[in-house]
Amino acid sequence: MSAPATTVVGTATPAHAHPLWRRWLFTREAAIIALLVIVIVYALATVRNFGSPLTLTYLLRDTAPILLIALPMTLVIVTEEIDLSVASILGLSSVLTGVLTQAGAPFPLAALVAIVAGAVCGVVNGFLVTVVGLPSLAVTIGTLALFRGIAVGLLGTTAITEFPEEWTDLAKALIPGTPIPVIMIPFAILAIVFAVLLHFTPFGRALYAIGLSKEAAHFSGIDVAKTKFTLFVLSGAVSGFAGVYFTLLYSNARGDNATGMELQIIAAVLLGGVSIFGGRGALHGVIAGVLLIGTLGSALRLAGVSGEVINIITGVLLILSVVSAAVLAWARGRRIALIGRRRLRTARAAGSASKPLQ
Amino acid sequence: MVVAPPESPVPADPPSSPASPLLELTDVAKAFGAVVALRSGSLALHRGSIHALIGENGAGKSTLVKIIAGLYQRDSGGFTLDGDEVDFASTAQSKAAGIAVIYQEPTLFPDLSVVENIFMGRQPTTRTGGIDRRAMREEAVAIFDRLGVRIDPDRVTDGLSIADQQIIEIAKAISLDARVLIMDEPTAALSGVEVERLFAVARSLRDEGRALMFISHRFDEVFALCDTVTVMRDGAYVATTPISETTVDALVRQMVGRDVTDLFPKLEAQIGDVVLEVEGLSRRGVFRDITFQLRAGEIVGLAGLVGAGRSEVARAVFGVDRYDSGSVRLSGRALPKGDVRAATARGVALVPEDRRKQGLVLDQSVTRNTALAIRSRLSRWGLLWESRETAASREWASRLEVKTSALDTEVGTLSGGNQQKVVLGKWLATHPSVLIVDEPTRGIDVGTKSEVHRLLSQLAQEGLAILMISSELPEVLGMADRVLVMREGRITGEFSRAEATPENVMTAATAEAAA
Amino acid sequence: GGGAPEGGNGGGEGGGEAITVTFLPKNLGNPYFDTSSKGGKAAVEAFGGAFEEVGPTEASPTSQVQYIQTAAQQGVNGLVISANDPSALCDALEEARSAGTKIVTFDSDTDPECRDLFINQATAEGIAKAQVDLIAEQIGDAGEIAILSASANATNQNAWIELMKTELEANHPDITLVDTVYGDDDDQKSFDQTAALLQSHPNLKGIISPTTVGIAAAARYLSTSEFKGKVALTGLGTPNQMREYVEDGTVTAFALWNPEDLGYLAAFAAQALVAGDITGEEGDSFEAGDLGEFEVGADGTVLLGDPFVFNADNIGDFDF
Amino acid sequence: MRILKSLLTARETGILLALILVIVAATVANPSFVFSRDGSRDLLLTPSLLLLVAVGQAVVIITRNVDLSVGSVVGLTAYLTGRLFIDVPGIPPIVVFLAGGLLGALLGLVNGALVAYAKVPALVITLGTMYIYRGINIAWTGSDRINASDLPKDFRGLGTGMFLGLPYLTLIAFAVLIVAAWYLHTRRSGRELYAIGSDPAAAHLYGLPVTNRVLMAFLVSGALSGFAGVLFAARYGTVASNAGTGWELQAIGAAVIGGVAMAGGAGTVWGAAVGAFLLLTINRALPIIGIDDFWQQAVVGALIIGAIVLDRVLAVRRHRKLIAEREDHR
Ligand SMILES: Nc1ncnc2c1ncn2[C@@H]1O[C@H](COP(=O)(O)OP(=O)(O)OP(=O)(O)O)[C@@H](O)[C@H]1O
Ligand SMILES: Nc1ncnc2c1ncn2[C@@H]1O[C@H](COP(=O)(O)OP(=O)(O)OP(=O)(O)O)[C@@H](O)[C@H]1O
Ligand SMILES: [Mg+2]
Ligand SMILES: [Mg+2]
Repeated sequence: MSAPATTVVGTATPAHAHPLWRRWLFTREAAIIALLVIVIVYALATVRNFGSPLTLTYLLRDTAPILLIALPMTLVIVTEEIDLSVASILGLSSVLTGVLTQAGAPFPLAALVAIVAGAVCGVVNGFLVTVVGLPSLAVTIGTLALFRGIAVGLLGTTAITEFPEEWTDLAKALIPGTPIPVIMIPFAILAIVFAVLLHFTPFGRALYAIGLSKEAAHFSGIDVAKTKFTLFVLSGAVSGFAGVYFTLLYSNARGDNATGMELQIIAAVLLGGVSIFGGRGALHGVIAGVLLIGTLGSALRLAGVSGEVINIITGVLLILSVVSAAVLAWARGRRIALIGRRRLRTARAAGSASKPLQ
Repeated sequence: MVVAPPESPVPADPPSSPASPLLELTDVAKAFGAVVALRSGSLALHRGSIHALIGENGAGKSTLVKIIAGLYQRDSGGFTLDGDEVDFASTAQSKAAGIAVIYQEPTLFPDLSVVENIFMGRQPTTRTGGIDRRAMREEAVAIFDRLGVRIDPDRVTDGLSIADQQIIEIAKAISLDARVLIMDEPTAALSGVEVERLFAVARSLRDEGRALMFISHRFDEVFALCDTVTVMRDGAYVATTPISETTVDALVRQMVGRDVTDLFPKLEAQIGDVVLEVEGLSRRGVFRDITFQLRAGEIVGLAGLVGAGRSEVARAVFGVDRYDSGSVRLSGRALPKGDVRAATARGVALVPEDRRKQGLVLDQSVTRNTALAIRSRLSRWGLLWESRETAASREWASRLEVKTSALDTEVGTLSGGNQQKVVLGKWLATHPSVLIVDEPTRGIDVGTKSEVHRLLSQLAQEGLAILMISSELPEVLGMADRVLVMREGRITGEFSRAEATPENVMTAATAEAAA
Repeated sequence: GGGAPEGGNGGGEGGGEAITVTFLPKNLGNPYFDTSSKGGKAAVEAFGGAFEEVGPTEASPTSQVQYIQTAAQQGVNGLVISANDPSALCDALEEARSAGTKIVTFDSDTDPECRDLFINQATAEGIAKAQVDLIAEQIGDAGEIAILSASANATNQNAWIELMKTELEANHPDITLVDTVYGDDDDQKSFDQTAALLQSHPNLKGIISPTTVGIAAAARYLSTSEFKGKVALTGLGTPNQMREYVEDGTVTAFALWNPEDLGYLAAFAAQALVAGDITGEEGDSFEAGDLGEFEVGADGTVLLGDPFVFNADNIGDFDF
Repeated sequence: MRILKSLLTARETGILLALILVIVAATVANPSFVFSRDGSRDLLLTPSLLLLVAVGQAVVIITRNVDLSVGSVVGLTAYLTGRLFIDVPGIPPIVVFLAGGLLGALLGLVNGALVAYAKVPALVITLGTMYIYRGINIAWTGSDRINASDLPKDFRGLGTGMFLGLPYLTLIAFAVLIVAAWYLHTRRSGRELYAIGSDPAAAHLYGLPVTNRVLMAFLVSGALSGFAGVLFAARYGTVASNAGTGWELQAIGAAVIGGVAMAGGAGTVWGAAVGAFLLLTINRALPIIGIDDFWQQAVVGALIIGAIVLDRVLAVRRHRKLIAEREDHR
């Protein structure tokens, strides 16, 4: 491969060094999507009952909370922050939905309050991170315990299981004529909103810039604190919504709902190609990452392989994905260094040819 | 100092010394990624001598130092210590070989005490192998006494002034008891008394037969302390001369490499109305009572020593930093405090001093970087399409003659000069009426430098008001219609183009009595 | 298990395919359920079906849902489940039923409309009375007692606790129930809860722990504490876990049914449902291998029998 | 005088006072919280296991890393302990201790190697290994469990027994704590851990062996967790596949509450130890003071947040003071 010549930019300078298909195909996202397709095809061929529409229904239904929360989580990680408290917010929202419903509040009101409470949790996180200036890892480890603690404290280990039937049915309903649960409609809307936000708006550009260089972003007129604050609130609100859905899906409001889900979400987001160092990643990769873990779990359970193997595979995939990213970055560095060395040689050749001071 | 035509021809090859040098670098090269920092550096340090290394910003001095320290590994060239070829894989190895280095930027552990910072990694131990804290403390105190400074050895280094941090760096190097002591701009943040103390210590070390190297941008210091001087330019060795056989003029010529006047194609511009008014701007501990005006078509130079607080003023005006009191007005209307967005929208632009950290998102493409500050303007109905960013980027990259193979090349892989052009393009794309440039030509090659100068001149002619911060006196004198001088956070002088002589400006920038 | 004849009922439907039965306990790694699954496996082998056991590692209803769904997807013929929550599992179970799976609950029931049959280890009244009688006898029918339960919304435990309260009020006026704490069927938590109980109630005379995990953890704590022999402990436990503490005098007597029989019966009930021999109506009756014939009672419930009391004299005869 | 002053102003002292306050409050509400044989024993015994894990976690956090896999390591080694006693009848407990520590160290080494060599953030790596180790544990344990009767009596005695009025477990934990504190305070390599966490780039510039030290920190964390796993078996007697679940957050919480900064470079293992005691003592004290123990986790969360906010406020104040001092000097 010969590097194209470096020239003064003019109308002939290409906008991109590589053609579109290469830019799309040789990416982490494409690799994850390919892996997902391979897993699906393999499972269809070898796992009994995997092809039934029920599989798709259950898969989408159960992974919906992860899919939903992965959207704002992607944005948060792109700005080089993290939110470990999402599953606790989900739990708290679930408990609030239950407690309010039990106290006789109309369900839509209960749900709304729960979502607002999620957003308020996000405000707490955002405040501590952006105004007080604490690292989000430490903050959200604290609020992970705090929000979960409030949820468990409110309800103990009892559960509230009585919800209006029309709502629980709605949560489990399918889009008529398809095996796709209706929760995929709000998810699709949110996914589009988040994808547009991240990839096609000035706000999205700001997120990547913050993730790669906070300082340069600040110097470019990006309000780093405000942007991050917004993201934490979004993350809280979406987690609150996921909590309402979770409650309806399992007709069950408990303090310990979705315990540990934050790690599944983060694992899926990182697997989908988002860099933990911020500034890199795309939403289609993340969605593929969530579905990949979900599909693997579903196929393995159907094949009678027990849950622990799914854990092991998730862990291995996660580590492989970050280590491979590190190796790729190292290789890229080597390639760039080669360019530098070549430049060095030409520079020295030129330098010895014309000594300016003679 | 006076910029004058050359007096004597300059030797182009390293001199062959009678006594064999203690440390010698020959034709060393180093590239960072795609950026070539050092093309061919050569240097010979002798026992019992203090050797000056000078060169413009970005000439590669610090890179050379870091290669000696073992922090970077050279790509090619020779490196001998006491006649033996060496290859340091880490700074631990160079330390073990008796080389102490004071880096340009202080590098301390903020959470650890002053004493621990000095001895980290080689603390004195008791017989049982435990750290001998008492011995360590006593030794630190002894070094501080020798340097004549008073710093609480038990406090953490977090929050120390740059000067105190620099003194700890010096103490660290002295405590090593090394054969070779390299100092990269150790005096940049020190006061006159502190500098004298440091020099006294340096001379005594020299008299003990050690080899010292001293990097500084201040010629008076070079002439006061050193016995030999090596000049570098654009990553390459230029000349080595005994200090007694050279003059400031000769050194400047060697550093710049061509007639100084060629560099500054100052065009006559029509000076218009006041655009920017800064009044009584203060920020505790950084700058105080800064007042100046900027007119359309005018280039105002802001001179001063490193650390005078010029960048901080620029950042406060632009809104990157907050300030405590004072006001900034643009075309008569107040500019809100600490709001970069508003400043940009109103037509202020800042090309920051550190382009790699502040100016650019290195891992992003030329396109993304050029469009970053105008991303909202490029969007339609809130949506931003890549094609519009590409068009804007192509326009500015071609106007500024950026050299790259494609517009989606990551800027981190461009050369320093091209990176600087991208930063300029990014801010010119906002169509500013006030442009603040902070060290616009730091670390870029001579050709690109004059391109930048020509561009700034043209922009002024088109009616832009330009505030140019620069540590290079010739650049300030050559380009500015008016020169402001800062020292220790205050404006200590203002000169018209006619009044501004190197002597005037240097006096305002350094004089102790002027306070 | 025994060699109960398969008879002709296996081939009644399904056209020769072996009946598949999946056991879904509250959680894995619980010796009580290990034993019930052992019985279930023996029964399924006896009638020539395919046995499988799946389950979450932590006892929570939401994690059980996934396993119910998988069973439905696999088209399992019979699902035998001990429910972590009476209503949270209902929807999933309904879906499984509409996919053709027969649902048998055992040990801990769901709402009756969500399953076909419930295999009751003993009547709730019988269990409650047995434990109250044991503790009354051990503490001389007077003093403070406390209950260490599983999770706060475990159906069966809660029902028992209610009945125990009624029984105490009615027949043991001098015994006061001062506290009910929850160990969540987690060994470590139950252990720590015991410690907390003893400390918060210095006058405590006895503890009832109607869960095998709880009673074993409590016994372990008591056996090394100053309260050993001073605070009585009884409840529901397995002989293997409790043997040591009965022998060292920490515990005098405790109760349980035979979980192996429970699993065995549940498996046969599932088989009878799948084969179409019964529908779960009151009055239906079916053959359960070695255990003989059982009849379906009210609310689709099948009763295994009365709880059995273990003490130093008889504990040596059991191994589960 | 100097020592007294630094002792009084130390971050650890504050948290110690909080601990004493909790104990006093609980004892006033119910004297047997301290003044009974079981009360005083449990006061010391319950936090001892967490203390070990928290000390290891503190060492890792001091280097500006984090180890999320400790809970899984505890689970694995606890089960290993049981298996060894079952499969190798008559095995001396000391061998089991060594095996547990060794397995833990090995698992820690895997973490450390991935973090130090692949230069991937510890959060991601240990999140991955947390899943993997737990998965291996469940796969190995299945629905099996170790029962108290599987373990030799004298081994279990370690979990509850006393020596000179102090539980063995506490003695072991304190011994480890003292060694760790001594090491971090007086050994060069110990101080280097602080330097690395304080500023990794500067550590590189100093030529400190960053890779080795990070590797070592993870190894220590793994080994201590392994050790805690063995003691878990001794204390609780029953080991199922979920042993140690959630301990990672408790250990991090203990360290953070005790003043170990997540940003590295600051804090002591003493602080982490007091943090561990505070966490679990609050846990036991809440019901006695009359607060439902369901609120325990919320209290933990509030404590963590309070601790990091406090640290931040103190740092900002110190910074302001220093700048003001400098201003005066001018
Ligand atoms: N780590 C790095 N990566 C990329 N480029 C670098 C790096 N370090 C230095 N450079 C580039 O190498 C060139 C030489 O830098 P160097 O710091 O050696 O200059 P210098 O002579 O010390 O300048 P100054 O007087 O400003 O300290 C500059 O163009 C700089 O931008
Ligand atoms: N990290 C810091 N901590 C304390 N004081 C600082 C720090 N950085 C800068 N200062 C102070 O701020 C003032 C201005 O520093 P700075 O070096 O940026 O000035 P400058 O005139 O822009 O110099 P340069 O030529 O490098 O651009 C100095 O008095 C310096 O001591
Ligand atoms: Mg330099
Ligand atoms: Mg500056």
